[in-house]
Amino acid sequence: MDTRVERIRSEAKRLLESGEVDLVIGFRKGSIPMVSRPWFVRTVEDTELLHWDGFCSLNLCNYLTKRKEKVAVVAKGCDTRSLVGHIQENQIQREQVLVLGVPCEGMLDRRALQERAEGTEILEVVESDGRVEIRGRGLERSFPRQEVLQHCCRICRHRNPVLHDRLLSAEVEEHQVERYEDVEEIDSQSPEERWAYFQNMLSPCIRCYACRNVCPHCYCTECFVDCSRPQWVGKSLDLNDVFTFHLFRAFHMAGRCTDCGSCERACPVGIPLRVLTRKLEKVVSERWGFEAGTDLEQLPPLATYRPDDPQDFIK
Amino acid sequence: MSARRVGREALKGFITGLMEDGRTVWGPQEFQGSVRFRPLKKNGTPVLDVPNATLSPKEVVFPPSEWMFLFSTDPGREDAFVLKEVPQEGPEQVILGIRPCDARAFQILDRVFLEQGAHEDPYYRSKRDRTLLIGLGCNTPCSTCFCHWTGGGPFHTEGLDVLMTDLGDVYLLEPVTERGRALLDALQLDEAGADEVERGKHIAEEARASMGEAKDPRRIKEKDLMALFGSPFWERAHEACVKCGVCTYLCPTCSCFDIQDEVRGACGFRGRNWDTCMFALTTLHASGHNPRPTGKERFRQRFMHKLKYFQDDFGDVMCVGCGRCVQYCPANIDIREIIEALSA
Amino acid sequence: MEQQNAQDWEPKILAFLCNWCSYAGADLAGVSRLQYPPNIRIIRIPCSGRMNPAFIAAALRNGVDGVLVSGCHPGDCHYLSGNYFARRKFTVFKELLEFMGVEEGRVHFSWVSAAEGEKFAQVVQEVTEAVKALGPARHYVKEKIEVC
Amino acid sequence: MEKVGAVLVAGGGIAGVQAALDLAESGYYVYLVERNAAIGGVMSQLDKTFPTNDCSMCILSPKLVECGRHLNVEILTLSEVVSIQGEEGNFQVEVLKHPRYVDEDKCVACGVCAEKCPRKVDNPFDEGLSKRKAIYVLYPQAVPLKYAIDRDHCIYFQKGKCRACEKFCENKAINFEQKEERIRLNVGSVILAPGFEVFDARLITYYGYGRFANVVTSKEFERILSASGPYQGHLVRPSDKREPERIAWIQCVGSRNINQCDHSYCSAVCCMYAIKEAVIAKEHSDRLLDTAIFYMDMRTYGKEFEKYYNRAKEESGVRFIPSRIHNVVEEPDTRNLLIRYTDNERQVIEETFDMVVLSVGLQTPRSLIEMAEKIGVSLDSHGFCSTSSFEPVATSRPGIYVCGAFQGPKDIPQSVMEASAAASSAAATLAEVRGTLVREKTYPDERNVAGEPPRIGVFVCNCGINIGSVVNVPEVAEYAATLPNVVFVDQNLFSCSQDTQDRMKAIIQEKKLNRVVVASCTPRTHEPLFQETCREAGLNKYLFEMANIRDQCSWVHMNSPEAATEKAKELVRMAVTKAALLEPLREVELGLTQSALVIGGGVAGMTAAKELSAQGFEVVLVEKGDQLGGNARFMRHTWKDEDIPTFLNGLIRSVEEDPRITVYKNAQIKAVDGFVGNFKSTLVVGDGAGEEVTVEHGAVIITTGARESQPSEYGYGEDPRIVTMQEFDRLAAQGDARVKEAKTIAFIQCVGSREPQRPYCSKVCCTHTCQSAVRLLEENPDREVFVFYRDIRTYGRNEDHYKVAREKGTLFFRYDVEEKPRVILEGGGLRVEGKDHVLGIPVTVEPDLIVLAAAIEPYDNRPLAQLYKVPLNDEGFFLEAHMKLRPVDFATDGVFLAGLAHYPKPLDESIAQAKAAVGRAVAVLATQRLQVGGTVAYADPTKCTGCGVCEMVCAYKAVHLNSETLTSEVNEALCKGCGTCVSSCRSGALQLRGFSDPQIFSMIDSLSS
Repeated sequence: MDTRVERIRSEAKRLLESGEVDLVIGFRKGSIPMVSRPWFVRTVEDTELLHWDGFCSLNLCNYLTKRKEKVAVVAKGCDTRSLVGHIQENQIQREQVLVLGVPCEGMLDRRALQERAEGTEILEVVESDGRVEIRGRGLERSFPRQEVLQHCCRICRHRNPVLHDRLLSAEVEEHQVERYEDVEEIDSQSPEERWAYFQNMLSPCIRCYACRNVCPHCYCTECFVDCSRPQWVGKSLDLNDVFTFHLFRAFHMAGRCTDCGSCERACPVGIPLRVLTRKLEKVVSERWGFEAGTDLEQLPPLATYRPDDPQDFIK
Repeated sequence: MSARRVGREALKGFITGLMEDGRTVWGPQEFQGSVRFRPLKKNGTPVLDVPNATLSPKEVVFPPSEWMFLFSTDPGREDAFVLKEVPQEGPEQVILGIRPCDARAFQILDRVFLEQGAHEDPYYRSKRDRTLLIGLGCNTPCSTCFCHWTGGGPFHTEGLDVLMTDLGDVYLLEPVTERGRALLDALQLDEAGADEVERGKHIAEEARASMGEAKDPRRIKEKDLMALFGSPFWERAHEACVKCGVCTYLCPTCSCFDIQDEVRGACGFRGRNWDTCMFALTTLHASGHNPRPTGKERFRQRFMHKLKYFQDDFGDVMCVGCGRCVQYCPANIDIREIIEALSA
Repeated sequence: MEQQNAQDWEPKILAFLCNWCSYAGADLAGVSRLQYPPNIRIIRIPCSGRMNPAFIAAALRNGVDGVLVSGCHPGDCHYLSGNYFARRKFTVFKELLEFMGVEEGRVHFSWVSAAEGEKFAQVVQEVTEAVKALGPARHYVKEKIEVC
Repeated sequence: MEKVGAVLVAGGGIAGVQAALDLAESGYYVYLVERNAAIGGVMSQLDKTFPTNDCSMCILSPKLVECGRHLNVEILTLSEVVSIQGEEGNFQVEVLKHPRYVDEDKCVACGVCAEKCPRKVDNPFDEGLSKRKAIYVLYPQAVPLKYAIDRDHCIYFQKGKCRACEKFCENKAINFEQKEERIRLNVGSVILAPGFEVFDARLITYYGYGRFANVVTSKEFERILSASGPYQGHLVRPSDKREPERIAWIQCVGSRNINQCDHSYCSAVCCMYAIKEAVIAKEHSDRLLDTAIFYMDMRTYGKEFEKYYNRAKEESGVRFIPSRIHNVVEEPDTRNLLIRYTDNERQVIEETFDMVVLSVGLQTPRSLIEMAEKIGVSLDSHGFCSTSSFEPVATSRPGIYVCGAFQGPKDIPQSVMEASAAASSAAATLAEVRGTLVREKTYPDERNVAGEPPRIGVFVCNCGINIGSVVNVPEVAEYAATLPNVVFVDQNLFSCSQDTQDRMKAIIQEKKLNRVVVASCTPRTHEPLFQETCREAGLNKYLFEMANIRDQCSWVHMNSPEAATEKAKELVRMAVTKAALLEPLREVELGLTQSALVIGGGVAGMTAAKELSAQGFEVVLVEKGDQLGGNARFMRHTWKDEDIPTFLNGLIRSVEEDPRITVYKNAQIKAVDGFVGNFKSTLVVGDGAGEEVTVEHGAVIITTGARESQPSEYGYGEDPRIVTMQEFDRLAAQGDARVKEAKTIAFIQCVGSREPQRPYCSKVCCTHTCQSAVRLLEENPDREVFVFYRDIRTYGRNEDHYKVAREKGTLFFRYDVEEKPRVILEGGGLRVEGKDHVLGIPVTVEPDLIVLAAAIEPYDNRPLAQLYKVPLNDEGFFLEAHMKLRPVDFATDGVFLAGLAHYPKPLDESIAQAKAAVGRAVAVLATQRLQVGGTVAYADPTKCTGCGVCEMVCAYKAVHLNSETLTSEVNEALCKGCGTCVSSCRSGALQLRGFSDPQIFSMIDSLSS
């Protein structure tokens, strides 16, 4: 068994037994292949189901918002960055949460794997030694892990937890990868092309709000699209309103999104939403040298300013 | 002999035939990153060799957004603020490649929208009446499929007008209803051979056999409503749920909607949009009170409605075992586990 | 025919001006009788810091062809720092809006002080010309509803 | 004699305006006497102000408007004080009021008169660089905004016919029959704030001013830079309106010069304004503008000045050339100007400039000197009002106070400070009659409109012909009548005239209007007037909205009347739409604790406490040490050679004996709760655990001082003969042999100041050194005194000390920061090695005593800053609300500062600042109740997610996260209504009353329909 799984279980056990925390949030194996499920552990028995594999991608920080009890959370690099945001935005107190940091080698892309199965349903995935093997009825294929990582993981620069109380395995090497190739490509297009691109991209949206609800940073009691006084965004599938929803969802993420990829994974109709949030990530980094969730002391970029901020666009 | 056959290569011609008389033919198609039922273009082909579409063809008869009335707000007009119905007529249509589970779901929707005595829904009625369902049996059901738990099966014909079976080189077409038979007759298709009908039966049996043991959600009907409602089970069951709308929007049986007015300039419309019990806003009262204040109540509502209230009212669960909610839930909430837990 | 219409067409531009500098600058343009194109409509807000980017989106969706937001020069904010925060918001919002396909030149920002009547008139002139060059708003406009 | 609760302020510049506002706010009736047709003074002519580069008019104009509108400020324009009889507490002032020839009550400043006036006159406001008409307003934002006739140039007065203005004035406001009036005013006190004039540069003939078109004064250059100036802010030179490429500034024109102008003093402001003008000129210029400043010493001694100077040098590339220019030669063809100077290598260099700006000094006008004599106020040898360091705003005549440049050359913040100080002093003498003459307005009860559907009345104004001649007003009115919720529409000739206001009031009542829209001019000037009318009609004043169809339609689209009319309709529609959503807003009245807390027991703190007590308020004075006195305990003489110990002992005694003052020594602030008017501060008194005392107070004045730093160079600490300034003073006072017997003394300036770690000038050292040098030489003329310096900064009248020090034989050696003098300890002797910058030769001095001018540095002010939520600057000094116009206020209401905690300064300035802080604090304390609310933000707790971004962006600490509920709360008393928190709130929990999202969205929506 993966030593990380053992470490997670034994830490969880110890923390619960000692009463250091009331709750441990981690993952258990999902009920279907290539999925894991958030697992809320309050008893020592339940620690046995704690699990870790290449499908633990859901951002568990999502479950920390406004918790009252003392809680330990299993967290990858991206989860801890969201946690930094959560602490800054008073959604949880630092003292209240004990971070079981898991250096992350990247999570696997379920859709990419399914595509490689060419129509056959994947019933089992085995990870070993930097390779991933998929199995199904009459199917048995294997790939280098790197090839089937989620996009957000392939371009991740913070695989190690930025904040942790325990580190459950050795830190992994960080890569200074190019993050914005697709963003730049869109940037290079004409407004017409860009408009068409996004209209097309957003046209399948059914406004199920999975992107919003799985995002740890979307914790508003009332989302602007749900606001009825004033109701300035229509609620139908009128593409203009859909566009407006995604425009402002991304705007609200400026300087906050940690590119954990939850939104994109959750989207049932496969919209590549992260291109919007990463565009803004690029803006805040280039303009103000800011990177979300990497420094507890640094104020979010829209909650601070420098008198000499760049303003070339202002007449 | 009533069964007909269409060679795989002749599918296009078959569809063209369906389109005659101005009929709209809906079929599963690639739509960005998903498979959705969309009207087929002339010479277009549906994607029939993938498992079920991401969204059920529920959207053909119950669109995510539809306008019901129009009105003017121009005080200078005599008919200012008078609601005018949006005309509901439209062409005859066929849903080609609907899976048996989704077809069964239409029957559930019918109960909600049509079989409520005086409260028939004209918008649904209009579309439903002019829609024929040509279903495609499921040769290899997925591991997430559990239609057999809910009274259906991979080749179940309830709700279909025609059942289509993929025999490899040939599609077998068997009429289920009179309308289906008439449609096939009109198209003057080749009759299927007895061996082909036999092969079809065999595939159906194999498919059914591959699905494993069924749990029976009907046992939940026997349970005490208040006991289920008050069960401590919900406390933990909902914890992982993020309360998004994926499960309900993808569900072929969910039928909640929200009515909204929207004004642009001096004109406006009253329309309805899909809604979901997962959203707090759905039950938020104007007073600010919300009878389902937390995720737990909303989560419970969804499953109690599907598995208990609907069964109590209509005899059946409001679930056809298509497995979409299981497959697409971001947090791996699995309705099958809920069924097991509630029926235990 | 269309050519004809295009020539007759006059853009509709909405401006949000902060009360203390830019609105005063617009007043000074008036007092000084500086002539500028009549396409602009002004909404007064207390401070550019009040500017919610949603107002820009709402204007464009409603068919406004161009938007101008103007406040006090950096350091001159009547409320000390409202314009600094506004500048950050505008930076992000403008980048995103244009990334998503709204043409550059639909939405403009300026700093105009209470003493810069001339600059205000000039900014309006520039904005009007820029919007005219783009033609009527097409992309982000909500479809009209017709009731017979 | 009975005291009178009114004060006369002579002079309507920034100092006079500030004094008037402070007094009116604290319960006195004020007559503001101004000799021009409008208030505003010199500041209204300036372009930008240093060191923040704020637009001068932008920051000034709100104060002018406030003054113009204040119920208890009566502005007398075109007026001058002739005589003052009586005594402190009860003066009779005779004021001569010149005729305006325009009835102020009737003039609505529509401007038709000036348009029709055929006579063009040099515009003195633009320093003669532009023209105006013989009937004029001083400047567009003038207060009062009323036209006046310039009798000397009016054709009618000169030739007996014309009267065009009268003919075209719709309001019949012109009155050629007006006569001079003599008014007698009975006041308790008088404040003189008459200002200054600039030196007449013609007198220095060798610079060619008046002969060479492109030699201008700095004041003219301000107008050239100004966007509302003669060239609309385009930087061009007068001769050919060409953009200059090279501009030179010549400093000390009419200052530090006894040859040509008999002005030995330094004008104190020219170095900074020249730098500012150079920097701004560069910003104005499209091309690479070359700017050179020729100076003797750069005197950037004020707060943030040195950094400004450095930025100008390093970032803007302004050249600074230490050279006194002997003459300017004009090249006849090009009208360029030739300047010759010697550089560092003593090479003679010739440079040609397109323009030369003369940095002219400040002086007291002759007329003022005569007036001073008439009213019995004595002046010093330079013609400035003479005051004592201990009473820096008191003139020689009791009850008459002074502020601004009449007291001595100074910049705006110092003038504003003194203005508040003078107001405070005047108020102190009249404390018992506070509130006796002020007027208070009463209003009918507000009608409750809750639940009523909107009933909107729209009043469309013609503004004479200002609107009506372009916009089709009847058409607009007809259109307005078709809009939803509009129940009444009317057209007015002049909406703002008194009779229309009366009619509007009647209509509001008669038609039961519950919302009012006026389509006329700008809300910035007229909204308060119409709101007042609403109030008088029993309507909440926030149920009012304006559409600006003059400044935004008729005046700017004169050639397209149809488009202007169309636009006017849309603006009216937008206003009506918003009006329907207006809600009555509540202004809450809060009670307040009428006492103050003063933190810091130095001279500033004690002065503040005494002054507060004199004004009748209880004070708690907190000192962290075990005795009062602060730095003054180590000082001997003021710069005017007054004896400090005697003054200090008297002050300490009077503080300790004052029944209204409670002194806590060994005490510190531990916790602070509350806000303006209602603070609750917890003190810990005594050592160790200490005793806790809770003080309730309405205002707080922070005077925590600063200290002399410990030098880390020049061998300090290695030899007892190397001492700091403060140590030198103490040794001298004690008669220590090190001083007494020293034959050769070396002073080294800027020790730790103007260095990267302390990039500011410590302000007091140069004067102190010069003064010490004079004393040392007076004691023993055989002594040798050497001063190693970077720039001698004996600003203002302190220049006298520098002059005398040189005359008595002190030798001054200028050094470069890259090439500092070195102190060498060798064989028991001291040696200072430096370089004579002028001669370029090495200098070696072997002194018996070395005095280091150690920098003044702040204490660690961070804890206090956090407690009272006030900011510090980069160096750790407290940062005031606005460096120019709010020098003793913090952005946080109710918190004020004075003394060295603000910045290094001499004793008299500390005292003035302390009095100023009291003046400002009393404006708060004297009001019985605080009016707060109205246009403020509010938070909806059901929507708030507690992310705290609102708290992070609020500059006023008005929003805070309740730690219990984790939702935001807005403190209406602190909120200024900017709405930054509102637009930063993602969840829509925050809204701004009067500018809410629904209201603004509705306007946007209405534009498209």
